[in-house]
Amino acid sequence: MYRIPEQNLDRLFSLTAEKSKLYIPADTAAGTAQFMPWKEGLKLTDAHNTVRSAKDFFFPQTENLVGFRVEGKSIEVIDVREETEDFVVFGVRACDVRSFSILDKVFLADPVDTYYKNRREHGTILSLACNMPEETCFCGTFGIDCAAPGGDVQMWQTDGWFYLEPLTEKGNAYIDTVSSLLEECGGEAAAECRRAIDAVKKKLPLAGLTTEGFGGDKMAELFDSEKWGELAEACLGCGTCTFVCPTCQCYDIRDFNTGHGISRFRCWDSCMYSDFTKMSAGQPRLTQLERFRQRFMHKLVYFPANNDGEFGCVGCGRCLSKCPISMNIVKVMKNLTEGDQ
Amino acid sequence: MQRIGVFVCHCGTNIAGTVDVKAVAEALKSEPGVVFSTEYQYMCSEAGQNIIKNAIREHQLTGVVICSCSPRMHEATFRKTASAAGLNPYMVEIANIREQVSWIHKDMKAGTEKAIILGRAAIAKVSLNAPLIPGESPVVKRALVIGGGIAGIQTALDIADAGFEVDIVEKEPTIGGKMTQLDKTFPTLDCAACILTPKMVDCAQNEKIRIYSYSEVSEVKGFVGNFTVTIKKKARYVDELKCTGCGECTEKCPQKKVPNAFNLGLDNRRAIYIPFAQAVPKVATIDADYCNMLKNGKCGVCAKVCGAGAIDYKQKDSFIEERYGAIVVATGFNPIKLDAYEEYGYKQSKDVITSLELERLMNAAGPNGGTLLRPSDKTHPHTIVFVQCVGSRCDDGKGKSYCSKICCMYTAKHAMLIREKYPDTEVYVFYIDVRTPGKNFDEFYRRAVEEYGVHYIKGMVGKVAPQPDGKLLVQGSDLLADEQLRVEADLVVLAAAIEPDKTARSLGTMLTASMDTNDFFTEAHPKLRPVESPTAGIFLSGVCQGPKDIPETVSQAGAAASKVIGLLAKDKLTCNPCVAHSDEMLCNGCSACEKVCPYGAITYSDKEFRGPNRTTLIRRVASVNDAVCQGCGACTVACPSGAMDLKGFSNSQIMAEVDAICK
Amino acid sequence: MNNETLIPQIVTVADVRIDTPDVKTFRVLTPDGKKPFLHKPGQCAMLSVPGVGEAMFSITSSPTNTEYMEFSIKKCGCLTNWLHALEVGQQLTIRGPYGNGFPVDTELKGKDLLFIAGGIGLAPLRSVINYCRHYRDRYGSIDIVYGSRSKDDLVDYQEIISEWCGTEGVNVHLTIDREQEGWDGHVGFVPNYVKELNPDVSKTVLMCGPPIMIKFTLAGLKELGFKETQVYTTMELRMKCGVGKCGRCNIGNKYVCKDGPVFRFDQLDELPDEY
Amino acid sequence: MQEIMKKRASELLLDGTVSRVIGWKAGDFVYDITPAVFESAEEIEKDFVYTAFCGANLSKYLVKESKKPGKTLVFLKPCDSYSFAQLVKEHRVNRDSVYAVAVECRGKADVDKIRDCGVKGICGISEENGTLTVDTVYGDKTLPLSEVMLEKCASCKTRKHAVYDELLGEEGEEVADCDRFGKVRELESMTPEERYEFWRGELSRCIRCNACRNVCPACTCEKCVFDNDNSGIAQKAAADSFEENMFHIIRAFHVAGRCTDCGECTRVCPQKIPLHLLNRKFIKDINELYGDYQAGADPDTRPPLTDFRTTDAEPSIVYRRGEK
Amino acid sequence: MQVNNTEFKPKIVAFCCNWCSYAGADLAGTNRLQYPADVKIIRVPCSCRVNPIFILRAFQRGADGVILCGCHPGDCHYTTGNYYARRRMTLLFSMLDYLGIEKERTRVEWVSAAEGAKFAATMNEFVQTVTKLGRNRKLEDLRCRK
Repeated sequence: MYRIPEQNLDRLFSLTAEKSKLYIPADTAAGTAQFMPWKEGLKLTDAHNTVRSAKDFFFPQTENLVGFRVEGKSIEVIDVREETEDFVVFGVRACDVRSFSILDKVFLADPVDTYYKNRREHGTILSLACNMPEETCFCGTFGIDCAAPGGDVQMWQTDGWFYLEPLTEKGNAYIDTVSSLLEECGGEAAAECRRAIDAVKKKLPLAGLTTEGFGGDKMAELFDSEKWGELAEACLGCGTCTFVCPTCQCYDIRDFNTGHGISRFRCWDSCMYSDFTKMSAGQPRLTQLERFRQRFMHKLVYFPANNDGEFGCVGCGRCLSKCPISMNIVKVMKNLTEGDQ
Repeated sequence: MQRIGVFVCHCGTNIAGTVDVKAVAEALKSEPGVVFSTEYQYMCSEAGQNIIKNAIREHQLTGVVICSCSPRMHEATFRKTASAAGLNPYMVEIANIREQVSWIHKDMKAGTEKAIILGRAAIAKVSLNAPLIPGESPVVKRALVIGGGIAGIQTALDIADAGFEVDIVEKEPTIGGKMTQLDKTFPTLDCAACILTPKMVDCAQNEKIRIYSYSEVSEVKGFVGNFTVTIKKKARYVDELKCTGCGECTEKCPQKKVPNAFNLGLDNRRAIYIPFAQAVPKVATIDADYCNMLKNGKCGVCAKVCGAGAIDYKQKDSFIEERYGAIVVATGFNPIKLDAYEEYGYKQSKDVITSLELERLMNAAGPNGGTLLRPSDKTHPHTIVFVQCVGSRCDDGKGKSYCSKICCMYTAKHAMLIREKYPDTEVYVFYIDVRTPGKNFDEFYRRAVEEYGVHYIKGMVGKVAPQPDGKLLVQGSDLLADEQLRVEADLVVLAAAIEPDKTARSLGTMLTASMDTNDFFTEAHPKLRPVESPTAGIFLSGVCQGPKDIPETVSQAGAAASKVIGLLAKDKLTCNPCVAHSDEMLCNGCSACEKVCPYGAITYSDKEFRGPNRTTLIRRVASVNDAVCQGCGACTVACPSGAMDLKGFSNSQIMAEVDAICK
Repeated sequence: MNNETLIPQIVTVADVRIDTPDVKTFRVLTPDGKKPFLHKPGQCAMLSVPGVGEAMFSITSSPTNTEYMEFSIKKCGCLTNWLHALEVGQQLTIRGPYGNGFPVDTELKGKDLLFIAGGIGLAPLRSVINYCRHYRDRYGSIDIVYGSRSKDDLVDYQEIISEWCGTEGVNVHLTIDREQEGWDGHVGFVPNYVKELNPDVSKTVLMCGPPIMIKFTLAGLKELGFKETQVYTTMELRMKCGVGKCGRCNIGNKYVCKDGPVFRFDQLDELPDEY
Repeated sequence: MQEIMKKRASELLLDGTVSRVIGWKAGDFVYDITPAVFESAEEIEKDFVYTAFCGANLSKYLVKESKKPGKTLVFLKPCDSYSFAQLVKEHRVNRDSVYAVAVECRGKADVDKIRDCGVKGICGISEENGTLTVDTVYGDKTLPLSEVMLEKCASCKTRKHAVYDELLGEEGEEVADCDRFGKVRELESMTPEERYEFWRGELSRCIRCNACRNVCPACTCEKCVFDNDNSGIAQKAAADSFEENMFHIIRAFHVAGRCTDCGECTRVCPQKIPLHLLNRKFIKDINELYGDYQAGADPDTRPPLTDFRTTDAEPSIVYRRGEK
Repeated sequence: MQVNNTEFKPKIVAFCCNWCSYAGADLAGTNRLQYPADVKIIRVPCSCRVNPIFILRAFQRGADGVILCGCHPGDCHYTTGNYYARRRMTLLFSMLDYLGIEKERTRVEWVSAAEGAKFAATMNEFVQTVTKLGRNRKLEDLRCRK
């Protein structure tokens, strides 16, 4: 365990940024928090969490996959991939840290997505325990402990100090690069902080939410539930939940004619969009009901079915606070299991 | 994937002088879709056209780009060329490298570069062209003239003369319109009835002309060449076929206190009436508002005296549906109501009258048998004041902003006639300007001033105050003398502005013919197509299009007729294939396109669509009538969903051109 | 850098064959004249024209064909329209192979096979049929029931007549929807024809065709005593990545591009009814 | 108010006047209210709410619901009623199958603004006489409603409804001192560089989730041009700043003259982009150049972009702007 | 971005209505009135055919200026087209200005078929204005940059 006083945070940032790119959650002009590349003077946000999740670091909203040069009948393939620089992300919450392992299960499964892998290998995650979780937080439901957030280095902020505990090799390597600013210490303060957080966690309104009734074995009964209609009724079919979600990873591959070539890029897509599965021959998910159901079934049933029971949600609560119509996974879970209790 | 041929024209040295045509042809060869590219001295020459035709056949071209002069010059030529070689003519695009390149740029390098870019844009466009086939629609060989005034009469006679059938719909019991109420006409002072009534009779006797009098248009459907019109024949309670127009009934009718509309209420007529002696058709009409029999079932005198048995109290409005190829609007005008002009005392004094009322007072068939007497006490007026521009050129909101055009001349006419007939009468004319642009018009006005001693005073009348002694105190200013004037007049005549007939607005809506804010019909082009409405198949005749005098009206009527004849002479109309088209799957039914269409080419209907899970959805969708659409594209931009697109200039085509140019 | 599955390779169209009014078969080769990659019968590949689109197509040539790869493609959208207009020599991009393919070396081995296809549905089966013909001794009898709207709409008609019909132990049963001049074969819909043929219930069925045909044929087969575990089909859904990541082709927890496109009907039964 | 509405909705459902009711449904945290369709008095009794957090404009749901058999009751706040009227005007909603109930509104609260006041872990909120009492995981707090209102309510233009079949509560007045163009004017008075920086700062946060579009009662296209691959301008996640600009400019242009300024776009934006400033710019320009126009205010007038005067200002008026 | 030392040549897209302005451009050509080759004309039936999308598209693809020419108000071949175009473009330009994009990059000019000289003068002036502004960076799509 290491520690650094809060007032030295800027020096930590500055030293980190000397070695690699550093991102910290900071406030935008509109007061929303967002990961930004650190530069002199940028301050860590007071907000609990960022609007966009940290998945952007490994799975950005758009990225070029490949280029083509077309001339007459012939085509030339241009590999546009570049080696990623090392980067450090400071202050990732436990929920987002867990989301990386969920994304790993998709992108690192055979065949490996090299774009993702490349970024993943170059990123070091410094997580930060949640001293003041929001009412929308329910990471505990999925067995995530926001008092021990994980990542390459996990951190606690308490009594004017940041406590750092490296968990991985990358974490140790990071600690080495900034060791000049750190002092070694015992784990008592962090343990005290963890206890305090544990006490808060119990008070959270969603503390009692469980995954009972969901999982890979509940496919048929949940799929056929009559409640989907009512739940999906008001859904606007926008992609807000998907795009703020740290685990949503559906994407689209599109071609863009730049005038001097074709750029093939991928971009986030949303299963909530009406054209997501539309093809010239037909549309398997005809109404918003099917699309809405797909998203939640995927997180609560299909994903666990394929991944040893691990759910595709990390309880970050972003969809709870951002859905334009306040429909979200918690309401879905409660509603679907309403009769069971 | 198209197979595109590129043909670069040298135009002698016109193009080749500043553009390296060989380099252009070579550069365009490698554009996507191009399978053939060549250049030649004169592409428009027969030899040049043969090169194109041969290439189309040899290389199975599906699109042709010609880099040459302006498409305004030879687009039609090259389309015909393509057509002759079996290629759809709309698969031809022109890159204008003469007017837009060689003639304006001196630098060979820059010119060549630009020519290549323009060629590329044309190739990009033609790659997205689709073969277009102009539609055809049949023409119903019958015209409808709405309004039976001098404009309508003249139009109908000219159309009938060319051998086409024509119907006149007139809302009054007789045709003839405003001109029947006039006494003499300027600048020749010949009697209006003498020149008009023969034409009315011609109409009645012409077997190609059908007159629907006392009738109105109640519905119009269809489009150019193919209108279906519903005409409402108002009940006149007299069988037109039986009535001989003997007039017996109009003399025996006990209801004598009906204001005579023909004389503008200056005298009375009976409840059953024939408007005037030369009415066409000369058929009696019962005024249901006054007829005792119709109001309370007591009377029946006319039926008793009618030898022909033509009276039918049970007659109802009837509706006739008829098909027409063309419609002429000749709805004419009315003087505006002067109630708002309190300062002129029109409502307060019977001796303040309008010019049209003066026409009746002076007319031999008028209330006083042609003797000019004051309406109030039937005495001879010795001082008469004319006030010009009452409600014309007026920005105060009470009147009209435009010039009514005819008032200057008819006032000069009135003044002159009065001075001639009653030399002891002093005549004053208050005017803003005297406008006399017309053949013999200024001479006419000068005669009024110089020969007849009419007092023309530049200035406006501030107030007309009725005096206890029956005189009218006219207060006005003389701007030239810069003094206030007070004239004690016996009669004041107001030159009321004229406005389009009240029926025009609703008719315009029915015809989807556009109108200006004053309810005058708009012409398709103010200079070049003055007698056509922008709505195809609708033509304009007379004052409904804007104020004009009789000679102008008659010439416009003739012009409208010739346009109608030109249309009816065709068996089929070929439609411009570059028209808008609505994709029903994308259409929201919001009506934005309909609102901006100047031709009324867009209609909406509820259609059934397949919804999810075997449901049926009913959606309101737009459709474009190819025969009516002129292809301006206003709708395509009004449409937010992109459902409206324009064939030949589609969104994707224009964007492809943009892309090619900006590349 | 690692080999990335989303980066395609180039192939050149070496031959275009017109099969039916709306189906063409494209033969593709790498620029140096080779077959682009090895595949199993029933697998697919992503073909694309850069700037126009990319889509998944069944590889219709047999894996036993070592010279080239073929795709039979029906004209039905933007990309396929474009493909139908192209000329020999045009280059395309290809990536794959994707999907599981038919279990030709395991579950199907030694079985009597009944192929049922409708319309363009023959395309994915063609590769299996030719594979089985090539390794004729590994399988029992082969019956092929193939139907289309009309004679002209029968894909690969020439190959069926000249090669399949001549292979020993292969019985071809053709049918068209409506009577047609110059057709003396069977007339009627595929499901009914299957019932008429009354195949032995020991056969293993491989089926592909329009959804309506699959639905009724399956019902018919069940009536005849077939079990769902005996019937295989191959599916088509919208795909983008081809590797089970982009998230659009899943039915329940299965990705058609990765876990499919070949499914046994008992497997499909366990999945939500969303295809 | 809520009880009156529940009673009336139940009555109308029971007597068969309406077949369904579009209203707001309670959530878990008081503020997370969801629009919902209620089909029985029991459902109304159980879940219907009308509180300071019922900001959602329900009119857009009528595009779908009004096509169902029977009448649909919809509760409309004053601003919502304009959206409704505009939808009727554009034939998107069948007026005859809607029973519009106007409800009074004194402004709705924005939970994000409450959070911006430093409130964390909200468990419950109660409102009394314009004061909100917030119960949080970390203790209670009180806030005046007026300080945490949604942007659209803070700049409310009118508390009077455009159209309705029945009114519950009291009809309000136009807000005389509403200065909804204040921020637009402020931007206009900046230099182009400042404006550019401002908008890049705002729009660069856009994640193209389409929430603004999908919630917008003017964006009811069967298929949006941005979703239509054949339109040539289809785009999903914005690839760069151009696409962000393009999407927002074209969207604002497509709703220009039709936008009733209901403020939903700004309310739902997860990134708090002040999208209403784009729409209000168009509204302000239209008012200044072509005469005051309020979309949805009356059924007959032509929307400004499908209308013209021969005396309209030339585009060069923009060119001259800023020249003193 | 490579450094380009040669003189900046703007890309200008001119949308011209078929009936007046395109004819005016032809007349400019017939009279040999010079204007820079940077101007490329796209023929449209009427100024009201020009969708704001086209204008943004041009900027996306690297245009530095876009000008729309139509018949003088009142002279539209289709009677009312340019009146709609006038409103649309006024509002669009105002919005672009509001977003901080140089308003001088966009223009509407009414050019009749007889005004060849005006056409050439307008283009000369517009090219000059845009050249002064330099390259359009605020509304370009970086992907389209060469």
